[in-house]
Amino acid sequence: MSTQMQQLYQQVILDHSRSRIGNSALRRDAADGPHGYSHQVNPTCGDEIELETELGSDGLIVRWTGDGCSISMASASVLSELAAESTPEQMLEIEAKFHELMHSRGTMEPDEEALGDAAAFTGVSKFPARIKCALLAWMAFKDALGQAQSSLEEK
Amino acid sequence: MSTQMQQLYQQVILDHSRSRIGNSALRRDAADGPHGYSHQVNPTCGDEIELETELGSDGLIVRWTGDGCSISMASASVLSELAAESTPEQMLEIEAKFHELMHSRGTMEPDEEALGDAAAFTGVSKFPARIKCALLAWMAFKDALGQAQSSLEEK
Amino acid sequence: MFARLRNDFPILDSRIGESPLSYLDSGATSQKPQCVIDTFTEYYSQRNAAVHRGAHSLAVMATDAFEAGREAVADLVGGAPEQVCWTKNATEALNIVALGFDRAGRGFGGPEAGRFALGPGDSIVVTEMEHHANLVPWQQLAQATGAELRWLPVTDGGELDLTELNSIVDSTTKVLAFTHVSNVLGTINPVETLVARAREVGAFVVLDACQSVPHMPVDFPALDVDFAAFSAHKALGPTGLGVLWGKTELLNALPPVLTGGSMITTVSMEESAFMPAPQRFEAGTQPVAEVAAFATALGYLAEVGLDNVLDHERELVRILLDGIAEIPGIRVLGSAENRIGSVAFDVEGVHAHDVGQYLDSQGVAVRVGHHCAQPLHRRFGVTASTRASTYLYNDVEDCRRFLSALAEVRPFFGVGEVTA
Amino acid sequence: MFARLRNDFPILDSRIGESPLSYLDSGATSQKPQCVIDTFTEYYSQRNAAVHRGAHSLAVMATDAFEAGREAVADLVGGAPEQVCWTKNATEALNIVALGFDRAGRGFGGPEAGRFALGPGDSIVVTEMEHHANLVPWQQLAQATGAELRWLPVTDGGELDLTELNSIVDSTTKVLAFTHVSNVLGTINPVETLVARAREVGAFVVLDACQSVPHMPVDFPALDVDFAAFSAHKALGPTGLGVLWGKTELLNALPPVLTGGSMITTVSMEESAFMPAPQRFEAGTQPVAEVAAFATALGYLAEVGLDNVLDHERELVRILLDGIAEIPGIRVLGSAENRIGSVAFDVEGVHAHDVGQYLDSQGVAVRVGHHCAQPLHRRFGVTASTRASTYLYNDVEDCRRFLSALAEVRPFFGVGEVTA
Ligand SMILES: Cc1ncc(COP(=O)(O)O)c(C=O)c1O
Ligand SMILES: Cc1ncc(COP(=O)(O)O)c(C=O)c1O
Repeated sequence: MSTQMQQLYQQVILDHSRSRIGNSALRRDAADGPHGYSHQVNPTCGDEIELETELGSDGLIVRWTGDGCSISMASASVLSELAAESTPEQMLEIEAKFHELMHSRGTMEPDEEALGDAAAFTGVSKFPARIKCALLAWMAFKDALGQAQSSLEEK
Repeated sequence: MSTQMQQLYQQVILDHSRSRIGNSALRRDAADGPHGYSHQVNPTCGDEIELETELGSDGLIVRWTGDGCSISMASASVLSELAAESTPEQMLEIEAKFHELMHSRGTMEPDEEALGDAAAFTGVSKFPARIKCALLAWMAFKDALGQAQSSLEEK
Repeated sequence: MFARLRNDFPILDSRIGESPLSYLDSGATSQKPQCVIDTFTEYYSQRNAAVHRGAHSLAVMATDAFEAGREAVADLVGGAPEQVCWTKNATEALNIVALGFDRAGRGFGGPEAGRFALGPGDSIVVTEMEHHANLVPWQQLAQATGAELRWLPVTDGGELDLTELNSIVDSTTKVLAFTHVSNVLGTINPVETLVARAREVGAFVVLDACQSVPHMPVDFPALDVDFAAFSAHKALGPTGLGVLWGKTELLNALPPVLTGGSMITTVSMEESAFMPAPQRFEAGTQPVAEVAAFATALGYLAEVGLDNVLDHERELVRILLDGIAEIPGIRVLGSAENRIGSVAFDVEGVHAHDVGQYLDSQGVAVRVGHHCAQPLHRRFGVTASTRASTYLYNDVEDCRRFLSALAEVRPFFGVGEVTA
Repeated sequence: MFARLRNDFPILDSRIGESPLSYLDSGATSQKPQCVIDTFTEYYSQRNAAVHRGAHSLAVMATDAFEAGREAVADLVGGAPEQVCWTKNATEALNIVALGFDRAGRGFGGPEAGRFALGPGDSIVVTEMEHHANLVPWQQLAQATGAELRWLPVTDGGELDLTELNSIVDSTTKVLAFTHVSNVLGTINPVETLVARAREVGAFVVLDACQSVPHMPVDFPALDVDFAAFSAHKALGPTGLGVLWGKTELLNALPPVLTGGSMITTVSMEESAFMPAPQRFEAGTQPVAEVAAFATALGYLAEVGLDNVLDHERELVRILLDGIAEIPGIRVLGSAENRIGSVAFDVEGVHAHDVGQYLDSQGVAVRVGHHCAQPLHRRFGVTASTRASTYLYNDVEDCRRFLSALAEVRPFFGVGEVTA
């Protein structure tokens, strides 16, 4: 087994791809707080994710459902875990760091403190065809969060 | 000067391209006998010819106007000369022979007796880009003659 | 014979990491023999010029190569050279037909083109196993004209379900467009039955021959289709070249979509007149080097013999199917007997992307995803599958390496019983 | 520097009969340096695969090459890589814009695309010096929509006549489409003036950059055009590849014309959704090897420097014009000072076809005919002309050989005074 494969499929990733934190029915307009929704598709493979963010009274909540490879599912799970511990602003910072890491083609050291389990995706950046998989949930998150925040402002 | 060039531009051809037998105003519906008309264009270069055939009481008459290279103009001239001495049936035979000669890529001996001055175009068959030039008037002739003959039948 | 052929394909000597390459992705695009590669060098070093527009010697040589390509295609699939129109790929060819029908209904092409006009009350029939290239253009045509889009469903066994053929293809049907061979399932469809029904109702038949022409003997006039499309790159030829084949009379009546230089007879500022086929569909500078290279590819294919290619692939696909049957947790999509050497499958518990990644780490190149056939995947209840597709240069060793790598996939991802 | 470059082009060592080749037909298509030819060999021997659709290593390498090509184009003409859409040639690129406008007016692309809709009362403006590729598609659009087609005339000197610019391009004008450089006259048009007028009336600007991009520095964002098109084959690149460049927002709003695989996000049997640019315009398998080769060509061009290319061609065209002026009975079409190295002319008493044939017998390759610009030829009272067009690999010797052969043309055909 090549070490590249082991770097790509870190145990953390395989675990998250099975446990799938945040993977639960969406509430859409039944949500309690200001919320946003995004549907993202990876046209290459048809993988998709539906993700919603809610600015709950206890903080940020992420719910998602989706169908995709271990990388994309694990990424959504890690994202949901991080969201539960972070403010929207912190999440946007993490998103930016994660985005940069994914496009580094394996040349960057991950900021493990900020990224938490998301640092395990460092190996993905060496597989250009898989970067989209890792970013799919994050794209949905950024989009949905933007909506939640603007619906908050409107109120 | 290459011999191929001399074969292409036989003196007969250069002479015909200047004397232009049959090159005269078309009469169209003012023609006396059954007649046909054809307009042919070589899209490659924009060369064109308008040609009419009339089944006159003294025999076949060809009139044409056109704008084109020495090969196409000489070909129309030779055609007109032959038409004046031939029946429609003979001309169709000559046309078939000429067509075959043009597509022979220089591998055929011309039937000089049947083709007359048209035999001088043998060299053209070695220049694929010029075959259309040599055939333009003949295509128009075939088309126009067909019309003249069917208008004769209708009468 | 086939053992020797492999040496003609330089890329097959590549290594992927530490593993030799087993290329099982010819359904997406084929590899090229050295002679095809050499044609590019030869063409650009000796006879490159713009075709059909020049009297100079290079232009004549280029034009000869270009027109010889049409003859090579006509030799392969039947018909006359003028029935062969060059496109950039099969997708363009299919679009030219669908968009030509659209234009015909808007008055382009005059009364001659009237036969292609569609409107509300008319129907267009495709199948549920179409590649997007032979589906989306027809959706667009339906949207543009108000015609209804219908489709023939697919059975669990991955064949066309023809039980309702006579009610789906009925007197309203103007076009029946379907694939000769499924690019996912490998199923060879019964062209004769479908054409016969189309003839009964007077519908035009458009055949997507992308997966048939490279892999089996095909004769368009014998199949009596009206239009057909395929791509050079799947048949040992280069990228950037496709073929639209059609009946001469229909091609000459179909309004062109792309217009410009080299397809006109006369142009004034106000209007233009178009040449007959094939030129009317070949606006602008054509892929001339590609045509020359494709002619070489077709010569190579003809020498091998398409019947031999089909036999060879059928041997390989037997090995693949038998081998896969022994690996737990793999579901093959479709089970048609009449097929080419292509197999798509779902690995229980492991997403196709991950399957493909693992196989790649073992040097085995397969395709993963929906293979541009989302509706068909939906039909089988998956969003993506893994496809192994063979060609004349594959051998038993490729199959063996694929099978042993595939057996390791579920263990690697920790699903199912661990096999060793 | 330019003396050395010539050796990079293997075809230039050819002999035509007994004569060495002087290739003066780069306006039609350019020759290719060895490095571009080698890219085909390298691509097909090492990294050929279908792009964007596979996880395997070859597919990743192919995708990298494909996307790097966009970057090379963006480096050359400005803008971001996503503004570069691959087409089969410039003609397709121009058609995609014109046909996209047509579809926009029929409800395709939704409200976003409404800005492109045309109808009766609107006008489309072109010029009298357009190549058919930038004329016929607009005629078709006018016919389809009921919009009026207008054109800017050409002066005796071969420049755009802008005296009526403000009345020809007026508040009804939705599109102003014109060529950056005339492929017949070599004239470089005043893009700034035309764009400024288009901006005043709110018209979209479509630039045919076929003859500018290969021969001079061009910066589309600086010129502020909305869409631009050019072909790889005229810029040292391969056949079978063109570029549609556009402003991102406009590209994303323009409805695609060719539909199928790899340009969709989701497809059901009933409907499909399309990707943003550039993919929305890239249906089906793309000319990937061609893109790789074009990237090499652009690297080569960048190294030479487009400003140097322009200077070099201007030196050569001076020699051509001065030399032609000394030969009796030759009328040059157009006399613009601001030009590239291309000259078209009429030989009194000898048809262009015959001129070209004679020059070819002396090893000099030129183009004869209407050069896909019939209206412009009509403007100058001829149906055909002979064109000598230079590129970076031409030298003074080519010019000299051309001139001495040209001087023999009228004597050979027995017209005019016999010169020796
Ligand atoms: C000014 C101009 N526009 C458009 C074209 C068409 O380019 P292509 O034939 O590569 O599509 C050409 C070249 O033929 C040209 O010179
Ligand atoms: C059945 C089928 N139809 C159409 C296509 C489209 O071919 P291309 O992408 O070469 O246009 C393909 C291949 O991708 C195919 O397999």
